[in-house]
Amino acid sequence: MNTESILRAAEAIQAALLAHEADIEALDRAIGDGDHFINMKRGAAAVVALRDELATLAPDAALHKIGMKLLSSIGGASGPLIASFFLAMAKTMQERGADGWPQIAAAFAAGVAAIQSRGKADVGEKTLLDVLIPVSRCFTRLAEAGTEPATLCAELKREAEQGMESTRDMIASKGRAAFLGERAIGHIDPGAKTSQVMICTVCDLAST
Amino acid sequence: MNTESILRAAEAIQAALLAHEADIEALDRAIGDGDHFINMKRGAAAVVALRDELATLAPDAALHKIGMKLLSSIGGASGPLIASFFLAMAKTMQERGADGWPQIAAAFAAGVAAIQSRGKADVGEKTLLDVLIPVSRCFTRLAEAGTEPATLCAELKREAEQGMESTRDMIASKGRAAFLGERAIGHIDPGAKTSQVMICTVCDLAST
Amino acid sequence: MKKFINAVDDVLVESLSGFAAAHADLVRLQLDPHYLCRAQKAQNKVAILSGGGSGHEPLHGGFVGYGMLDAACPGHVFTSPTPDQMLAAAEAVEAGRGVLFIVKNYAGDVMNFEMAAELLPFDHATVLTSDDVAVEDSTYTTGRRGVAGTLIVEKVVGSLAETGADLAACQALGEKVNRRTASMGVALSSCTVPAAGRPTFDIGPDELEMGVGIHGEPGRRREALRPADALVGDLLAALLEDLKPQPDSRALLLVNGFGGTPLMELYLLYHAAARWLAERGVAVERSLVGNYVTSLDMAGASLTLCLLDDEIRAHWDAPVHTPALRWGR
Amino acid sequence: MKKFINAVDDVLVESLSGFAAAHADLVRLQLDPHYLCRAQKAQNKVAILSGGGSGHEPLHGGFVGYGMLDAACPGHVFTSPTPDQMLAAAEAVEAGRGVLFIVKNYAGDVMNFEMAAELLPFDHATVLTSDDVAVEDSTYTTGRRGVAGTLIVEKVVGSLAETGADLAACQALGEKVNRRTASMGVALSSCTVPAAGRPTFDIGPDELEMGVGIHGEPGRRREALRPADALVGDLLAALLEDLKPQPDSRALLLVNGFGGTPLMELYLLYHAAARWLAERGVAVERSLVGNYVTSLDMAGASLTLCLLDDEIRAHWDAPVHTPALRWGR
Ligand SMILES: Nc1ncnc2c1ncn2[C@@H]1O[C@H](COP(=O)(O)OP(=O)(O)O)[C@@H](O)[C@H]1O
Ligand SMILES: Nc1ncnc2c1ncn2[C@@H]1O[C@H](COP(=O)(O)OP(=O)(O)O)[C@@H](O)[C@H]1O
Ligand SMILES: [Mg+2]
Ligand SMILES: [Mg+2]
Ligand SMILES: [Mg+2]
Ligand SMILES: [Mg+2]
Repeated sequence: MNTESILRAAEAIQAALLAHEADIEALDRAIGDGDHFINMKRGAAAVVALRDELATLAPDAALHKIGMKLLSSIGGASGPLIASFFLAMAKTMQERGADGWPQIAAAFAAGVAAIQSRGKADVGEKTLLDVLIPVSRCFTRLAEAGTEPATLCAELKREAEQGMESTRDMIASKGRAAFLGERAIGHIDPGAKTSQVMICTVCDLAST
Repeated sequence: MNTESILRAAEAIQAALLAHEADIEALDRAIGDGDHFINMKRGAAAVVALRDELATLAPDAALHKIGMKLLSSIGGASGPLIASFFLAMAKTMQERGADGWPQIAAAFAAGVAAIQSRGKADVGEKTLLDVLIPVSRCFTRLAEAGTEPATLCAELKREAEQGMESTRDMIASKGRAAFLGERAIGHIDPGAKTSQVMICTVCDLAST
Repeated sequence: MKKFINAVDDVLVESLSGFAAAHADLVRLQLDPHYLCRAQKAQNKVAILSGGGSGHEPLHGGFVGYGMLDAACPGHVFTSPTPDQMLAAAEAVEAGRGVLFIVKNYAGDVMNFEMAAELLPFDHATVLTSDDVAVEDSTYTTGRRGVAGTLIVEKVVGSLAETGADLAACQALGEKVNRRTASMGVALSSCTVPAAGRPTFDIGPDELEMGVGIHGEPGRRREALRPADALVGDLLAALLEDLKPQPDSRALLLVNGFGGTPLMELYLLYHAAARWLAERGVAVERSLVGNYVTSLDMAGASLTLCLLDDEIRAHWDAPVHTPALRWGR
Repeated sequence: MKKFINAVDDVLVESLSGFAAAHADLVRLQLDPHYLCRAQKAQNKVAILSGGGSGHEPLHGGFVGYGMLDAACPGHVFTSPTPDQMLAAAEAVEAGRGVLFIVKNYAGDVMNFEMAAELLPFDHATVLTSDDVAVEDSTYTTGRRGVAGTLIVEKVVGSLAETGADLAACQALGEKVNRRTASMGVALSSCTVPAAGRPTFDIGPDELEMGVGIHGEPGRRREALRPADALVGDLLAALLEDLKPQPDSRALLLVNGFGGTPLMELYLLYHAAARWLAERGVAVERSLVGNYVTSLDMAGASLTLCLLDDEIRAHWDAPVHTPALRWGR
């Protein structure tokens, strides 16, 4: 993984989020407060605006800078969570490098663990972790098994899709949707949706 | 004219106003502030509630009491105007009696003059005076000519109708409709409408 | 109609009772006839009395207290109060120095206060407020309406009365403030009078009413919705055209919400207005932003400018202690 | 969307700028990162800092000033502010006695303040407000939300800090007030977030949302519209069930509008609430009625009860001088 690929991913993610504006907005309007799309769009724009500065950095330093930028630009619940993800990922990469799939998977797992400890949530609480935790587990397993990139990416996309769908019938116990009780049933979690969009986007980039 | 006929008129007017609720409300919503019907309804109810007390009084004293009650129950622009009408009418009747049509016409004219001096308005300003002034003139003329009641009442109803219709194409220079300028054109004045309803009601009573 | 009410006929008395109970340290409510007066009767000053239809809260009841009104007479929603109310209120608050009526210039208010004045057994005078520049051709008509500028007249005259000034001085200052004050309002929605149960006018999603009063009545013109800066420019241009301030004038700027407009938008309007005025050499020396002279739940706002002089500014700054306006004590 | 705005992206900064300009005697605005702090830095006291998404005005910026907050960090509309804002604000107002964060209990606010706290080079503590009893099963979830009761915590703790009390004492009092405070809200309409451009939820003419928060989110239940007395009874029953007051308790009653509800209705609610409480032996010793913790232009209201003791009441009564709350000086 190099910095150039991180920048391409950031731009692709921005485009993918914009393409899903309507569905993401509708989801947070239904079981949240309607700002999740705007928050994510603001974060993506802030990162993409850093392009030139990031281009001069090593991958781990670039991820750290992205984390700090997201921390000061997204806000809401998703801001500190996503920022924690990138900050932890950067730290692990700095320690272990970013040269192979197992290294990247370990960094990803560290990012997900940081989200878990920041938000004190786990699988089954109708949050973005219902996408990220299964994706991370699968990623670690396949990367360590030496699975070839195309298959790996296809599997991760499947996990992300499935994780996202799983939130539909959950009652939330974390985040704003928790205030709705049973009324949250039947709606996909907006953070799970954006996580799925981002993972799919990166997988599509990585497998081509 | 006796007190009994005044009480019958009050009840008939209350019923007639209620029957015209929708049109009166719509008119004051269009070029006023929407309360004219409610104001008149409140006034009518207050007078009808005085029934037993009024029944013991002479006609002029009854009209005076009605005027005071309207003054403290209607409010708005129509309250002091209608109250002034009854107070002046009572005064003239006290002086000249209420026994013949010319006496009643004189009292009516005094009432209309009181409205004019209280509101500083005249014919052509899109107010209830566009009904009351022509009706009063016609009333005086026919009463002095000894016209028989049925014809007199029919004529007064015609005048009231015509006066009310005449307000439709006027720009207002008094009352709230004055704030609307040209936008008031095309709408009958609500006070003119209620005046017409009341006059018709009393004429129907008097001619049967 | 979606409102927090019980029976429509009880709205006024229940709301007044709640107001008086919540501010029992400052005001006392009398019913039949209805009026609000200070909890402690003031002595040895001109009694300042106002009133008008309800639905403009906090005006006028919210301004009863030290440094402002001695009493306020609330009518039914958007309906002038009746003379018996003013007579009872004046009786309760007159303190040997006479009574000044502050009356918004509407046919109904004027005539009801006039009939009360004719019956009043005290020295009395009246200040008619007529700050609304949206009303054109006022020489041939009823004249201009009194709207949000009334608050400024009540505050400034209320302060003067507190110093022991006599009736003529209070009236003269009130008339001066009124002459130096201009307002204009714009509505984004109608309001719903409880007894009517439906909005007074219909309005489309891209329309606004320019030049509205404070009774939910339509304004002078139906116009297209446009950005706040453009609206503020139009409103202020009309105010300056009317006031014709000297170069280097100093002003009090009141950004008044009509009841359904949140503070976030009112402060945005303030921002636009202060910038626009600064560019034209008018210094905003004092300001007030909030929902003070309202039209029930109408979304909309008015801008009011009062050209300050040292006297008016000193009385604006003087202590006031009422339910809705309080500073200096 | 009908609002007084220019470009959607400029709403926050234009509104904050207007707020700061209108209250330049009391507050100062810093941009990038955004925060509001007192115009005169307070010395020798615990710095009290709050913040949260915008759209709740006057909360929190309107409560910056003597006797309440030292600084407030405004996020985007309904979006928690970010840690860099809290760090910059704390840097500006810390005065050697540490920093107390008052944070409404939402995942976003909690986590952003938490990350700021981890980086803060000062002594610090946090009070989480969680007065909203509409949230059930709170042991297994995020927990209860902080809503209008936050105002009471800010006022009471702000007063204690002014006396020179230390960080631990301020935190302890804040937690006590939070424990003794309960709120519940009901919405008649949704609100419209400027960036979204349409109402967050649709609601029929005879429906209401019971148990809403202050972010335009739907509540616990969609219910049928009913008279104010019935609504007030339901809300207060939930509050008492939560607070379980002793017989002869004394309370502060806050009737809070959500931004689009006029004072006339809020005072009517106050009337209904005070009567209901009196019948159940709860004496309303202090009250506050108005639009204080809002959801943009939402029509609706919440009721908050805080069980008073002598300490809380004394700090509630103590002088406060902020743009939105002022008494005693
Ligand atoms: N404690 C938590 N742990 C993990 N994810 C969370 C947590 N709280 C909220 N989220 C995620 O954040 C998303 C909402 O983000 P956003 O709308 O941007 O913030 P906010 O809820 O503050 O408005 C939710 O859909 C959920 O996936
Ligand atoms: N100066 C006036 N002279 C005569 N009639 C008037 C005058 N001003 C108002 N009116 C009448 O009063 C009517 C409105 O009454 P109403 O709606 O009850 O009071 P308000 O205008 O105070 O709401 C108008 O339709 C008009 O006929
Ligand atoms: Mg959200
Ligand atoms: Mg009317
Ligand atoms: Mg009226
Ligand atoms: Mg949010």
